[in-house]
Amino acid sequence: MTAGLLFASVGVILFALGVAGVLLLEHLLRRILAFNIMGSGTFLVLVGLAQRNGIADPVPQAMVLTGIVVAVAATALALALARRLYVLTGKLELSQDDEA
Amino acid sequence: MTFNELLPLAVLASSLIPGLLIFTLPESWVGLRTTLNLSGALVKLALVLLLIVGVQAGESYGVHFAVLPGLNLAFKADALGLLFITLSAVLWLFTTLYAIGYLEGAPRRSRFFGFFSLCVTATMGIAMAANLFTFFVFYELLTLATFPLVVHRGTEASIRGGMTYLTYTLIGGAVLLTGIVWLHHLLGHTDFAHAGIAAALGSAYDGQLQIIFLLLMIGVGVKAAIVPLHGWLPQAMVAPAPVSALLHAVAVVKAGAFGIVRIVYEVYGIEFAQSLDLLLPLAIFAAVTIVWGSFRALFQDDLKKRLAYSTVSQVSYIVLGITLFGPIGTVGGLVHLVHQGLMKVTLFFCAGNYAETLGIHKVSEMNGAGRRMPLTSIAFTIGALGMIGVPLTAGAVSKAWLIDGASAAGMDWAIWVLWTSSLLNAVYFLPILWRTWFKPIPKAWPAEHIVARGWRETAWLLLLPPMVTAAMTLAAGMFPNNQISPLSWAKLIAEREYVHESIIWTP
Amino acid sequence: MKRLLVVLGAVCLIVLLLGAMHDLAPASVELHAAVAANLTASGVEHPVTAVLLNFRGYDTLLEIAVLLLALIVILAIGREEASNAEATVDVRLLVSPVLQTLAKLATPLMIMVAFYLLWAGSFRPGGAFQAGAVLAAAAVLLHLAELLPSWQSPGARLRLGLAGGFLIFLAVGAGSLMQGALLEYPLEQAGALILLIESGLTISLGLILAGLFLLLSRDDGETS
Amino acid sequence: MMVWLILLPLLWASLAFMLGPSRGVWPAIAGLVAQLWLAFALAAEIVGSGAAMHAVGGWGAPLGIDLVADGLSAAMLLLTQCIALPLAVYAHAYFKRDDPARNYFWPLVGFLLAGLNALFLSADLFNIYVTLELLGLAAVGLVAAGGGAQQIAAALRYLFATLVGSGAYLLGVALIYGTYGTVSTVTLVSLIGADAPDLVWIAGGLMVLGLMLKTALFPFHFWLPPAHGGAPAPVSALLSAVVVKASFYLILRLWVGPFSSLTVVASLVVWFPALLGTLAVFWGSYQAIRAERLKMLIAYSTVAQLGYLFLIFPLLASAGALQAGIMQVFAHGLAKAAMFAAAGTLIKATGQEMVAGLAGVAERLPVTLFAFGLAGITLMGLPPSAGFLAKWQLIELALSQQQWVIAFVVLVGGLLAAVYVFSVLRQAFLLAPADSVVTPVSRTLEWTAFVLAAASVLLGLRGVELMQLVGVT
Repeated sequence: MTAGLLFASVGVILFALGVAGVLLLEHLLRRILAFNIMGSGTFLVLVGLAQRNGIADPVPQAMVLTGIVVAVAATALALALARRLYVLTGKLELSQDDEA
Repeated sequence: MTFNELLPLAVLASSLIPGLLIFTLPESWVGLRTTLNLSGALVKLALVLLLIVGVQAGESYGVHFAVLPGLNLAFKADALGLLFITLSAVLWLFTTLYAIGYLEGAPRRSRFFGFFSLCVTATMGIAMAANLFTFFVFYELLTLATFPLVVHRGTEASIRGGMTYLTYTLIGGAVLLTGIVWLHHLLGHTDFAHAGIAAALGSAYDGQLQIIFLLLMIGVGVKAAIVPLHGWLPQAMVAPAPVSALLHAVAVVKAGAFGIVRIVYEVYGIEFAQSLDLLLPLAIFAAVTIVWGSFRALFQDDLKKRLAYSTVSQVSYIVLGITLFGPIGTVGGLVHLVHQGLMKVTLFFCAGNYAETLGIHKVSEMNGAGRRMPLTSIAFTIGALGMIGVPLTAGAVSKAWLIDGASAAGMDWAIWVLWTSSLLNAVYFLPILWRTWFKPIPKAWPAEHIVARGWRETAWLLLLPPMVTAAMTLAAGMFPNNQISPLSWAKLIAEREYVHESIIWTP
Repeated sequence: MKRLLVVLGAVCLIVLLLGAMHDLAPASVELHAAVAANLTASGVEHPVTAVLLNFRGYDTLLEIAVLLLALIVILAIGREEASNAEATVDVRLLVSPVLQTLAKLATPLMIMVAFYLLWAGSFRPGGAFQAGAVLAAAAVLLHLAELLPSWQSPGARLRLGLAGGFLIFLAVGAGSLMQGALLEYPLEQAGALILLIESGLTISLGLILAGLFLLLSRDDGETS
Repeated sequence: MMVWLILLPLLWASLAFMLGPSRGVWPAIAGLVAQLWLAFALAAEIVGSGAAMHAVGGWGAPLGIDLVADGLSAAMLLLTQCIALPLAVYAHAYFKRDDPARNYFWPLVGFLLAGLNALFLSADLFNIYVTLELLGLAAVGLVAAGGGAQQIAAALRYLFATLVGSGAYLLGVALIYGTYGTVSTVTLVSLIGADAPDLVWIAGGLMVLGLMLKTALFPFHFWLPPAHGGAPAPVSALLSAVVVKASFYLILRLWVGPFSSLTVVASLVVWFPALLGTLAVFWGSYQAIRAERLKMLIAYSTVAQLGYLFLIFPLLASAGALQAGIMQVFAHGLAKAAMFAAAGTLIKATGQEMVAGLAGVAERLPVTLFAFGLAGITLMGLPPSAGFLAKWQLIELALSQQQWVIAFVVLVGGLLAAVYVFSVLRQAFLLAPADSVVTPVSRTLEWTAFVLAAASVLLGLRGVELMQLVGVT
């Protein structure tokens, strides 16, 4: 297994963990962290899989940079919403009853 | 765009444009609203007259627009369509006059007359549709435009009636659409043509065509109130009297009956329909409806409900006439399309007069009404006698042709159906007449709204329309062979539909 | 039930993907070769910067838009009125003077590093993002040392600073579109234009990233 | 020309931001007028001379990013601008001067539209990811802006859904890039064959599932009703009318584009979206019928109506399916925008959020109710309306391919729509209770909704040009 493929494999596991976390966790901060883990996993796959033969490829690297910035923006937004929810309700969870 | 293309559109526009304008008018602008209403009705009548003259001279009027590739919105004004157009245009004028009188001072009149005009526009579209697609567009438009009229009073009861109406018609519409799309898929078009278009498919498709026919008949049968699809009609009588007139005589049930005529004659072709064994089942349903409607009418004390069941029965006369394979039955059915409209509109006008003037809603309250309101009661009597089929009324003419048609087609059972129905008609109408004319006047009317002044027993706008339509009922009965009578026109249509048969006119 | 389904799905995904990623044939398109071949025409020497600001510069334009958007959303959901003065506890006493002095010393250094990173971006790892991030870090440091207050609602000049970098980028894009294609730089000006964009972005990105923090740390006045 | 459709909203969005809180309506409306003109001009050009292509930076795929405007994308652009302009006028009249949702409304809308337009034009899978995020974050921001706890909670739920959705999409893109070394959809069409490695299948599945989550297709619809039902009316209108369609458009694009050789091979796969679509039609309608709050009813109706879009996937073998899909997108887009706008006016005027509180509005707010009714006609698929044409096309296609089930779903779905539309209208036609108060509302609110509703109906009288446009590849 090349280094690139190893990165990609780890990325896949991180992605799955992250998705499960976003779906299952209650606490908003944990969900936001899980989203970041999910994102990191994706970036690892993007960089690792493309460079599995050991040749450096600047295109996925640039894509990951873009993706990181987007993830930062999304994280900031999520944090702002979570904080706002905390200010308004004193809770850092989404209640289940208003889902239906 | 040539004149012959423009004229059908102008007929549509003559009620559409006034209708849309009326929606925008403030409630208090009575004068302008009335002007728009009446000028629209008169212009339409003039345009229809132009069409009649043209069609008799052999001109053809038509226009079409592509809606989607391979799908056209197409109009034509042919002899059959004109029969319906003329009926609706004439009755629209009188119904409008009547409605103006009926709703004087009532709230929400702009909305009422707006939708009223839309209804007539939809009816014109149904009459002039040149393919099933166009027919369906206006058929559903009619449903939508009548709903606000049925629920016009805004009470819980009227809303319930409106919802029942919608439930029936929308489900019927969905079934109809299925049939139409299926047919369109098989044929690639649904254009109406003399002697039909379905026969071109070849015998491999006979099974599918039979199913499609069933779907189409359920679809239009709802509006034509064929048993067991008639449940909405007695419910919808909660609407104001002019709307009932519109539902029962001018637009809705007629649209259903007209749809059956179009589908049998110009989609399937009467001869092809006969060869697929489609006519007999339809005739049986019509017969059941005729008897069942008359039978139910017997037990209704509410005057408008009794009239509603009478409509259920009478509209199926038209259907029965069509299914009697042969030109004579056809003439009987078509002419009844017009005659039933004239008679039933008269009866509903009169029922509205009784209710508006004296507060009479029930048959049991009608004692002596003839002496208080003689003119209305004369009109009512003419309408009722016509329904029974007493000679010298329009009803007698239709019945004679229907019975002859039945015997010419060798369907003697249909004659019995017609006689039974006439007998039942007499049983539920004659007691009303007897009460009206021969029972003493009660001490007080249920609720007297309008006080008689001299010969004017009620508001003149309420009185005039039933008298005119009653007179027309008599005229159609007394001079059936006049050149402009409905009968002559029905004969002209029958001649064009039975292309393979030499026609011998007996009666 | 839900838990079981999600875990099961995640495990399936891992197994499927790991299985499928093995012995994959080499990619049929080799973009790194294309990047190398066109590097001289891109106006910069570093391949990642070339991809970010030239070959796929359009991605970057939209990405800055996303970042600016996030800032605007944070402004939009927050309260506009000033915080309740009484509710804030004076925490200045809690911050050690050592930290404050260090922060004061570090800030000029960090600004210098930012400029170096910006300049270095054209031929080695670096560029506007890294530079902006360092600038933002300086602001956060100052804020934590209580030398820079949190933001309430940005004034006109600050808004210009926040959106300026993006607008310069957009203007270059619009200008190039009128000349030919979106973000197609003329060969001889490519380097200069990219530097212009990067400089503008450094300032704006620094401000935006700092803003994300400083806006979030503002007092909503409703916490008990 | 097409690039300006992306740059213009970005420009007026940042301009509006710089002008300060609650400013920027005029740049926005001027920009939107220009965009509408551009969209029409683009459509006309494409009908005249075929699909247009723009290589960003002059590089061309696969090194650079290509923008492609074919019939499908031009139609979506046209719809978006057609809905956005009236809604912008509506929003201007809707927000009160001190409404906190108004402060950053224009910048957010600008970025939202830029994201939409960029998405419709992009022919690059990774670039599409960025546009998806731009779109998603702007939409979340609009839902949350100035709102209370419920709105914030709805926005958070929406945010997590959209992030997971685009995350799955991005993983798919990563796998595709790893396999083929390119993300250009044009290049990929020829690279992905029926013998594609398993990884590509998984990638396709991830991308489609992620996008389904963003489209709120049943059972991924859980986030939509609170978000669309809770946002201010102009926002609900914009989100329901176009934003959810963007991810549908992408699924369609991928399905008939890069993944076409896969979807042809796997004949059972086509039934998956159709099955979910069917369930969406029934479940969404059922919930809409049960809903007591007016905006919730409309939001659930969106869930149901989105279901129709997914019924076309088993029918894509004939060209007409795409046309039917786009007709439904137009019908629902225009009608739903009108309906949310009308509902916003009704709620504003009566102060009642419940369907039961609407008694008497037929008399007091006839124009608004008329708009609601016309939009309802389109949703029910009754003639004459764009919804009817879509329904006609779908049924005919289903019959011609012997897919009876689909025809049945479409017909029953229309009847179910009638149940919930008329549950509102029946209430509106009741006589007003004596104590009901209707505050006067601006005419702009009434007539913008009416214009949108009328457009959804009038399109039903003339769909030829649109179909011609969609046919351009």
